[in-house]
Amino acid sequence: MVKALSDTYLTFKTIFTGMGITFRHLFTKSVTVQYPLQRDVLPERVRLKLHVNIDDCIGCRLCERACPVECIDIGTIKSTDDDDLGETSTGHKKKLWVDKFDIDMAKCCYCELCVHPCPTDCITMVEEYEYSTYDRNDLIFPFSDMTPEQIEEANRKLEEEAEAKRRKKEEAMLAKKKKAEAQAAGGEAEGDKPKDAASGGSAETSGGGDKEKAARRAEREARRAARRAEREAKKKSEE
Amino acid sequence: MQQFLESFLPAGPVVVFVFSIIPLMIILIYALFAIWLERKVAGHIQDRLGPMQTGGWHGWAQTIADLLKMIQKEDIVPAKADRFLFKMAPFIAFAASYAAFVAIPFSSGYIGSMIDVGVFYIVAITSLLSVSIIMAGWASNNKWSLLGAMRTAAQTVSYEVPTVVTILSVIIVTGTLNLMEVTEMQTGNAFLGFLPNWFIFHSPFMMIAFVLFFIASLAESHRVPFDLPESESELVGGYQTEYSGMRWGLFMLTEYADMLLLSLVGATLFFGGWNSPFGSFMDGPVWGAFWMLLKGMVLVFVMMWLRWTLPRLRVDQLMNLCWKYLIPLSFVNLVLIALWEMIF
Amino acid sequence: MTNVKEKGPEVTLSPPVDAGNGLKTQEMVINMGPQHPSTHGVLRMELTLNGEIVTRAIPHIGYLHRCFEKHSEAMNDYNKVVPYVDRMDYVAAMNNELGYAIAMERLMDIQVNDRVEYIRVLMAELQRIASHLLALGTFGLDIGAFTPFLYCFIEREKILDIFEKASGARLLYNYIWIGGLMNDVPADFKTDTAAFVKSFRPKIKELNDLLSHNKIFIDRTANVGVLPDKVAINYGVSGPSLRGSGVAWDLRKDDHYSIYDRFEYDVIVGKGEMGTVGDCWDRYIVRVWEMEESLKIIEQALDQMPDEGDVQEAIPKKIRPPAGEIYCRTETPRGELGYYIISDKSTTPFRVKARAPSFVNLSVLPAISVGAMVADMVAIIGSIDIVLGEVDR
Amino acid sequence: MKTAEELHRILAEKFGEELFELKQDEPAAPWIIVKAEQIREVSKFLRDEPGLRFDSLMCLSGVHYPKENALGVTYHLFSTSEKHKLTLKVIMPEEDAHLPTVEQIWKTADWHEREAYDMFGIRFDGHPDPRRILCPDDWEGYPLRKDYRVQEFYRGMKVEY
Repeated sequence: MVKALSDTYLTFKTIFTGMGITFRHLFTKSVTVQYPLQRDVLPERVRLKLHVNIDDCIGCRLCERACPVECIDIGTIKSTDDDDLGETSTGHKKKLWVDKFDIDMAKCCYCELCVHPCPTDCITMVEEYEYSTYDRNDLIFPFSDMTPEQIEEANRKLEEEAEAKRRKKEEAMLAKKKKAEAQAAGGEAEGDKPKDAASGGSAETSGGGDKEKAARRAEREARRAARRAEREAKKKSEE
Repeated sequence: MQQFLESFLPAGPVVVFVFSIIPLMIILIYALFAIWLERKVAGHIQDRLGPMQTGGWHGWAQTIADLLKMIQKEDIVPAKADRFLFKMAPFIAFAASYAAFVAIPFSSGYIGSMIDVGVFYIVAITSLLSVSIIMAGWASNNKWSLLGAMRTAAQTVSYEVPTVVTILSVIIVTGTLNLMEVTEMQTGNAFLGFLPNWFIFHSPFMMIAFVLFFIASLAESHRVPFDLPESESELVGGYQTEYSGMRWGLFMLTEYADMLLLSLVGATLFFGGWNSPFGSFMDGPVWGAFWMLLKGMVLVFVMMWLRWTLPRLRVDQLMNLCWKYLIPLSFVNLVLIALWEMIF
Repeated sequence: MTNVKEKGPEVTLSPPVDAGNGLKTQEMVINMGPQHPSTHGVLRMELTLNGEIVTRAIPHIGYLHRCFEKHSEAMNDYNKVVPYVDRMDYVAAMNNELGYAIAMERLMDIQVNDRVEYIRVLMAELQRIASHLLALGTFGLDIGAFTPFLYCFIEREKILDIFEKASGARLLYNYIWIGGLMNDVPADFKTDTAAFVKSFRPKIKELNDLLSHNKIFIDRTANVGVLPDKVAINYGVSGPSLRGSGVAWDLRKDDHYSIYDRFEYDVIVGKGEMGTVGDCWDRYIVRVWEMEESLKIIEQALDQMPDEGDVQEAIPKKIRPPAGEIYCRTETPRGELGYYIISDKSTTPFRVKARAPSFVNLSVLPAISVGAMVADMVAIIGSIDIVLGEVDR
Repeated sequence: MKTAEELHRILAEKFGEELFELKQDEPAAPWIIVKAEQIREVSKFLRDEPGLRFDSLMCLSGVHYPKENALGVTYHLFSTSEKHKLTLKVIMPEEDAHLPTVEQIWKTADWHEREAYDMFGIRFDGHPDPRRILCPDDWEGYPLRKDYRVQEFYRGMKVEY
C-alpha cells in the first residue's frame, strides 16, 4: 500500500517534471535552419565536392592512386618536344596533356585522401553541395578542358613524333647495318678504317639531334625566363 | 436552432440533414487545425519549427495539402487481405466517433439530438471503435496488425470501466444522463460568486474523478502513454500497418475526432460545457459554442503536450494500471462522492 | 568451389493447445525486421511468440555486409583503409580510426607527439559523447519518448560542428591517420570545445529529469533483459553493456593505450538502482554518466594540451610495416574494438580483421530475450546499442 | 600475470611437448601453435586452470595462407582476473580444414566461428548452428580466401561488384 502510494506520487512527480521541461522548451528559440531560405555558414575545410583546377594539373596521377574507391579517372598524353604546356602556378613544369580527368562523385567517399598528395594543390574540396541529378551519369564531372580536336592533335603529334623517332632509329639501324655490311665486305682488305667511319657517322647523326635539342631547350629556357620576369614584375606591381 | 432552420428551409429531411452535417463540419475543420497544431506543438517542444512553408503564415495550409495528397494516393489493398472488411474498417471507425458527436451540446442553442440518455449513448457508440480496429487488424492479414488489434480490444474494453465509473460519479450529482441538462446545472457562480459553478469545483473528490477520467480517456483515444495499438516503435504501425492513402487518413481523422469527443465530454461533465467562466459575461449561444470548443481544445492541447513528453507503457503495465489502480480508485471515489452528496 | 546449401534450423512450434472453448491456440512466428522502426538498421529477429511473450529469438544479420576485410586487402596503402574503417561504426568513426591508427603504430613502432595524442583523445571523447547521445536518444525513441531523441540530437550536432571545423566532415571523418592527423585543429578548437563542455553539463541533468527518472521509463526498462556478469563475460560482451552488468571493465584503464593514464576519471558501473543489476535501465544510465566522465577527460585534456607541435611529424612517407601481426584493442562507445592486422612486409595489408563490439554484443541477445515481451525486445535491442554497420561490416 | 614462455611451458608439461610450438621471434606478440584436434582440450584447460583463467576470448579470426596452401584460425585469449594475454594458432591444410569448436567454452566463439566458416570455409566440428552468418545461406565460395572469385549470378541476379 505504501509502495503503491509512493509509486503514484513518483509517477505524478516525474510526469510533471517532464511536462515542465517540455513546456520550457515550447518557448525556447528553435534550432531549425530553414534550408533553402537560410543557409548555414560552413567552415572552410568542408568536404562537399571535388574540384580540379586543370590549368595546374601536371597529370601525375597521385590522386588517382590515392583514391580508395577509384572514382578518379585520368588519361594523359605525352607532349611532344616542340609543344610547350607551360608551368603550373606552383612552378611545376607540365609535361603531359591531361586529356581526361573524370571524377565520379557518385562513387566518391569524400575522404579527401586525393587532396593531400597533390604536388600542385590543383585538386581541392569546394563548398558546393547542390549538385544532385536525375541521372547517375551526370555525376561524373569531367575536368579536362581539351576539346576532342585538341586530343586528336596531341595524339597525332605524339604518333608523328614516335614515328619520327622510330624512323630515325630505323635509319640509324639501317646505317649501322650498312656499315656493318660494308665492314664485313671490306673487312679483310682494310683493317681499322671502317671503325673510324662508323664512329664518325654515328657522331654526326647524334650531333645533329643534339644541336636541334639544344636549340629547342634554349628557346624554352628563354621563354621561361621571360615568363618568370613577367611574374616577378607582376608581383612587384602588386606589392 | 432547429426552429430557426425550419423557418426558412422547406422540408423536414433537409433540416435534419443540415442539422446533422454541422458536427461533421466542426470535426473536419477541427481535425485540420488539430493536426497542424499537433505538429506545431511537437515542433516547438522539440526546439524545431514544424511546418513553415505551405500557405505562407507558419504553414497553416500544410494539413490541407496533406489531405489533397492522401486523396490522390493509390488505394492499396494487400493481395491476401480480406477486402471487404479491410475497406469497411476505416468507415466504421469514423462513423462511430462521428455518431457520438450527436449527443454533445455545443452551445445552449445547438445539440444534435436531445437524447435523454446522452452520456450512455456516447459510451455505447464509441465502443464500436474497437470493433472497427479489430476488423482492420484482422483483415490486413498481417501479424503486426493483428497484435495491435488484439491489444486494442483488451485496452478499450478495460478502460471503458473506469471511464464509465467516473462518469457515473458525475451522474450521481446531476441525476440526469442528458448532457444538455448536465451543462445547464453548472450555470452561475458558486463559492462567493468567485468560482464558476462547475462540477470540478463541486468537491475535492470531483477533482480526483476528473484526473481518473482524463487518464482513462487518454487510453480510450489511444494517445501516449497509452498508444499501444499503433505503437510505431514496436508494432511498426499496429492495425494501421497495411493502410495507406485516404483509408489511413480516415483512421487519423478518427483518432483526432476521438480526442475532441472525449475532451468535450470531459469539458461538459467537469468544466461547465458551454458556460462562460465569467458568469453571465460573454454568455449566449454563440459565445457558448466558443467556450465549449475552447475548453475542448485546451484539453486536447494537454493531451498533445503529454504525448511529446512521455514514453509509452507496456501492455501488461497498461492492464495493471487499469485493473489495479484506476478501477478500484474510481469505485472508492464513487462511494466518497455519494457520501459527500448525502452529507452536504 | 564448393556449393554450400545449408539451411537454418527448422523452427519448431509447440503443438496447438486447446483453449477450452473448442478453439486451439498456437505459438506464432513473427519477423521483426529487416524493415522495422526499432531494429536500428537492418537487423532481422525471428521471434517465436506465445501471445506477446517471446519464447525464442534468433537474430539474422548480414543485410549490410560490405566485406570490409576484403576491401582492405585490396588497398595498396594502409592509410586507404581508414575511410573504410570509418564506415564500420558510422556513429563513432573517430574511435574506429583511433583504434586502427594505434594498432598500426604499434606494429610499425611509431611514436606520435603529445599534441597529436591530446587531439586524438579529445576527438575520441567528444565522439563518445556524440555516440552515447545517439544511443540514449534512440533508446528513448524505442520506449516511445520522441522528444528526448531530438534534444540529444541538438547536442550531438554541436559536437559534429566541432568535428566539421577540424576535419571537414560531419560523420565519416578520415581524420586520424597512421602516425598523425589529417590536419591540425583550427585555432578556435579549444574555445569551441570548452564552450560545448560548459553548455552540455546542464543538458545531462535535463535528460535525466525528462527521461531517465521518469516513472514510466523506469517501469519499462528496470528488470528487463537482465544480463548477469558471468554470462556477459562468457559471451564477450564489452563496453557499457558489460559495465551495466556491474563489471568495472574499461580498456582505457585496464589495457592502457594512448595517454588515458594521464587523466582522472571513474569507471561507471551499473548498480541496479531501479531493479536488478544488468537490466536495461542500468545499461542506459551507465551511458548517461559516462558522458559526464568523458566531459571530465575533455576538460583535463584541454588544460594539458600543448599548443605547439606538428601533427604530421610522424606520418611515414611510405607505410610498409615489418612482416608480423598484431591484435590491438581499444574502447569505443560500444565496447572493445580489436584489430587483428597481419602484414607481409608489403604496402598492402595481408589481413585486417575487426573484432566489432556490436557483433559480439548482439550475439548475447537470444540468451537474454527469452521470456520478454515484444515491447521488451525493443528495449533490449536499444539498450545493447548496436550499429548494424559494425555488426555486418 | 604470466608471459607466453611460461604459458608454453605449462601447456607443454600438461599435454606433451610435441604438440606445441612457440613462435617468438616475430615483431608482435609471441604465439603458440596448437594441433587442430587438441584445441578443445587446451582451451578448456586454459579457461579452468587456476592461475591461468582465460575467461575471455577476445577474438577468433580465420586466416588464409595461400603460399603454404593452408588455413589458420587465430585465438586471442585474455584473462580478466589474471590480466594476461595469449595467442593460439591452429594451422590446417586448405583441402581439409576442420577443427573442434570452442563454442561451449566461450560463447563469443559462436558467431566468430560462424563468421570464419562463412569467410574461409573452415568447418568447426560440433558447432550447434553451423550456418553462414553474413552471406546468404546459398552463397558460393568463401570470400576472404585469397583466390576467391565472385560468382557471376546469384539466383539469377547479376552480381555486379
